Amino acid sequence: MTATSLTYFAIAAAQGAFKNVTVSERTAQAFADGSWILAIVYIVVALGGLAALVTLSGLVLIYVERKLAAHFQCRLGPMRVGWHGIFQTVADAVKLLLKEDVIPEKADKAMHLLAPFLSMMATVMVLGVLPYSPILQITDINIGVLFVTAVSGFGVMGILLGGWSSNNKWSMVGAMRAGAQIISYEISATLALLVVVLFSGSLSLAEIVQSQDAGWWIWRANGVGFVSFIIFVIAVTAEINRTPFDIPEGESELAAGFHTEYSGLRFSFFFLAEFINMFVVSGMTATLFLGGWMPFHIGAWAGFNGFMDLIPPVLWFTGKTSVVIFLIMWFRWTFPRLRVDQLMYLEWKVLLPIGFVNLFAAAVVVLYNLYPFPILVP
Amino acid sequence: MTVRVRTLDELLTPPAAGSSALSTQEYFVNMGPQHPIAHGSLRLVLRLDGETVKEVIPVPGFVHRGIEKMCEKLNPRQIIHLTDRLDYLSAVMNNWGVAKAVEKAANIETNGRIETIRTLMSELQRIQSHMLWWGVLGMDLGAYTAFLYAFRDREIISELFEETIGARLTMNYVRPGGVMFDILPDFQEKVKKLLKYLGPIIDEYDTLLSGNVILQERLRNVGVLDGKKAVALGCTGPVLRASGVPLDLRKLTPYGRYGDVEFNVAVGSKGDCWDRYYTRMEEIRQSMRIIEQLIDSIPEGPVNVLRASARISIPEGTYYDQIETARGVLGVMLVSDGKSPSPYRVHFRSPNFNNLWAVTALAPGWRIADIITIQSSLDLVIPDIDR
Amino acid sequence: MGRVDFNDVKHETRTFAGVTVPVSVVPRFKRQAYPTRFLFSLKSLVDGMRLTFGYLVRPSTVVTRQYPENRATLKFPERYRASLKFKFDENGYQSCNGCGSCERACPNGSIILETRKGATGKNEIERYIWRMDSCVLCNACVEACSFGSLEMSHDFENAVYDRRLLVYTLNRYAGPTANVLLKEENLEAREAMMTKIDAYGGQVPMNGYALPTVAALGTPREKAATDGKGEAS
Amino acid sequence: MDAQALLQAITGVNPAAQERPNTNVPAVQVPVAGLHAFLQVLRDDPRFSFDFLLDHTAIDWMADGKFELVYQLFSTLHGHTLMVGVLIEREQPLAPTVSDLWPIAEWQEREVYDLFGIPYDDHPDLRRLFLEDDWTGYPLRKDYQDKNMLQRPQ
Repeated sequence: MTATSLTYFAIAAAQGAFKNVTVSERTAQAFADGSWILAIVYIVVALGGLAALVTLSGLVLIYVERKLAAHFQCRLGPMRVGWHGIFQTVADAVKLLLKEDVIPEKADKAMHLLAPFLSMMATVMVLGVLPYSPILQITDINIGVLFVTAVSGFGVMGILLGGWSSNNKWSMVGAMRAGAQIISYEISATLALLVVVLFSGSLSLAEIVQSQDAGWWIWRANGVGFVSFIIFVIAVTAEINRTPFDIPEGESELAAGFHTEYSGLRFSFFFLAEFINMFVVSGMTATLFLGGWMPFHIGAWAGFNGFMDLIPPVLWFTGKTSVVIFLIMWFRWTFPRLRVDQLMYLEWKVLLPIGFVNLFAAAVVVLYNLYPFPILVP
Repeated sequence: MTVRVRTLDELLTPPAAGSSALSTQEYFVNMGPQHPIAHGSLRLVLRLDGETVKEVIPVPGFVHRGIEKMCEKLNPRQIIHLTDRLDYLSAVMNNWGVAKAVEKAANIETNGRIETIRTLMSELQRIQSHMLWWGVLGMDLGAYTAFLYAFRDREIISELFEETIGARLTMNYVRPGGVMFDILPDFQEKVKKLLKYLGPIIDEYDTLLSGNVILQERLRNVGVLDGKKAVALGCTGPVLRASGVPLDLRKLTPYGRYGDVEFNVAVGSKGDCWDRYYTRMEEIRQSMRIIEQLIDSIPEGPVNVLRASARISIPEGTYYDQIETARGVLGVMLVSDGKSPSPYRVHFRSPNFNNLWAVTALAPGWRIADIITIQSSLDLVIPDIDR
Repeated sequence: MGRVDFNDVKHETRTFAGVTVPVSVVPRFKRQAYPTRFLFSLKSLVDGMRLTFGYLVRPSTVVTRQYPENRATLKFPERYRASLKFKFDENGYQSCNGCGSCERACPNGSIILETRKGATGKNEIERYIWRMDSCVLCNACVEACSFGSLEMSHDFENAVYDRRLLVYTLNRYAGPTANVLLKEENLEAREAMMTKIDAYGGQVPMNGYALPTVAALGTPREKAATDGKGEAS
Repeated sequence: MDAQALLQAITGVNPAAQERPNTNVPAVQVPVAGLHAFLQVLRDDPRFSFDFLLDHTAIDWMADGKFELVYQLFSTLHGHTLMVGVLIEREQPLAPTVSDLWPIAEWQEREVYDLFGIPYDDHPDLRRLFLEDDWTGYPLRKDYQDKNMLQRPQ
């Protein structure tokens, strides 16, 4: 980092530049100012940025997953395409694009074609509300948390549809498992998320981030935040169907689960959706519990906080998201898979009660302002 | 005469939907022959009610090569190479099984060095086989890392075989009257190094999988096979021993050097998947114990008491001999008419063929995912079923 | 210490089938109160994660061997069996006299010998055909050969695009053994005894069918052996 | 019980049982009539208690026009083994099933049916095992011919 940018961020921090300005706000402002061209540029940049984010994070995550998996397992992983196989995912993507797109004869063709896009769409929509930095957010909905829950829950439609329309028993079983699993774990995830909503007093993601100015919720709430963090990570791992909760596609049980009958491009959509999903839920975890783009602040230690502000918010967000992604990958390459009834047991008999108790505790914490660095009532 | 020959199609008529509005229709699903759990080509036809398994119909035969028929045209030396292809993970033990049967039938006396080398190689192979099983069980249950750790460590034993025998899997090592190659001068040293390495590694396996609460819950009380039933179903090897029946031919009718060494037979107490799992883990440790005792006491002598061109003639009669492989009792029945150099009929009592049918008794009532667990815990090698 | 104590292997002696058998009863699950069980469960998960993390941060534990990049440094054990080869002495003479013991020892008919009467009236090898497509590399032929004419080589990269190309002629010339040849002092007379068979020096098509680049073989014995198999393409 | 005593006890139970020569295990030869009852005695009589059917297979004695069924029995109580041989006619063969005595016999008998074509009376599920349902011929019979069989030099 050069000295100039250091100074820039120092000044920006001093001037309170960490105030949220979303892309949609800028667009609206441009409209109001009558500069149509600027408004269109903003829209195009936003759309292009999303598309780039989907593609890039997909490619990078798949590569990272393969490399990490390899090194967890004493292997090297991809080494051939490019330096240390860095272009392996690109090569694979090209291969998938060129592969024949097989639709089973007895499948419901329209639904079969639609399912991967539904799955992908639900994921991409969440990307639009995630605050990557104070100035990098497509739009901030005042019910952002609710939106994310609703839309990501919609992703299961794609999986159900894909499994059902394939007209394959394995796909069907996988899809049904996915439906049961995702809907169940949504409850725990929402309960954990409500804790943060209680703390920050807002449903808007940008405001939730702003509320962690004096400390992230994971450590600032006397353990309550940490418990809900754990619950949230477990629940979202289940929601995105990753080991140890990958029973909808458990490859040794159901061949490939709901996407058994998919090939080529359409398979790659499911595949990509899984990885974007991972990015989304990690981003959400980071936003809710790890302060999103908010640098590491401790209460009112102005000097320390100012020093932390020198690191740009985007890096904070990326770093925190990466940590959660690493955690989820680490789970996958260590644990065996749960059985379907154990999965339900874990949700309904373990996570859910803990989640309720935790929510109650959070309410107490909020009510009596029991933070290590109490929020100063203005 | 009440013989009624059926076909598979007759069994697979789809059941009618239940009469009540809430009852669901049962359905058939083919698990295999091309399925990750098949570990080769085994077809399991499942009758399912939702996720619950009602019935399992194993349909073997996809790797049937007619080995018994082939043996009728080969001389005893040539038969050995076919036994590599029965249970390919216990190749040395299978070789030894036939060699031992031939030696008994033709009254061939071997010496201490031969028997020690055979015992050592068998135990190495048993460890290797159980390691592979451990990794595959991990993979079947979704822990892919275990699979690669197992292969990493198995490689060391494979390399030992490669150096001594020249092949890694289908070794064709034990011959009637001896073994094909003598051990290399640095063999003992390498085996000792291997044992030193394996001790902590097996503990590491315990940390990674055995101790893992998910795995424990997947295996605990799943697919309980009690001792009486296991005997009635003809199970042998770790499957039977996990049910608490200590049938181990190494103790029962000691052959090779097993009579001279101290080791325990690992047994389970309940006969569920966990017992089958941990019986094998314990067997690895016991095999290491056997190797430890034998590795420094290899007597001198020739490694084959017969010349390579010597004709082995089996006198007329019916001979049955058995050996404990990594998966159970391999019985070899040789029938000779005393005229031709090749036996009149050869039959292999393969451990996997007899262990397979336990799945029909164990699986009903469990979920699809438990079939995976049960199958993995039975540790089947498909070519040995089909022969 | 989780739910299962792995050191808790009970050593007993049991009588089974009239034999006293020392047994090790494998450990099973202990009864634990719910909170203890919960904590130990979490600990077991963390233990596993610590183990895998240990491997992640130690790149020295990587065991991958990058074939084919490491072709130059590949080492094979002396006894490694990958393909069958003829042994030739320093003059390029073979020691095989066509006795046929390898052919009889071969369990699946992968060796086909064509012999002829040589100039000295002895049997000598004309063609030594090795069918790699059916060979299982069991070493029986090498063992059976009393003259040490055969060996297993380390050439393991034998993949071809046509199965018929897996049939090899191992000898380089049709003719007598080194012993017979070396008795003959005259080099030209020696040469006269040998028929170079370059055409069959490498791969030959199976079953006598010609390939675009390889001439038809068609030995009568081979034809008889594979009659009615319909390998034509 | 050692081999000699075992064989004596068996001839006491079934006078038609003869000791089978040229084997390395205790072996008897019995007629097919009353085979099921005889095997049931072997299983249930506490002196024998052969509770483990290790193996069951057949031999095709084509020259004699006979099939021989071979049962390998083992007792987990006494630890003795016994080979029981039964000759049946090669033309129109029929054998009694023992799958009600030892459940594993169900599949071992299916294998014999599949490869030898010996049908079993009262067998609960007599099907082809390895080969397809519409396979013609029984491969382990000595007269089975297949054009893909290797003609190798003897």
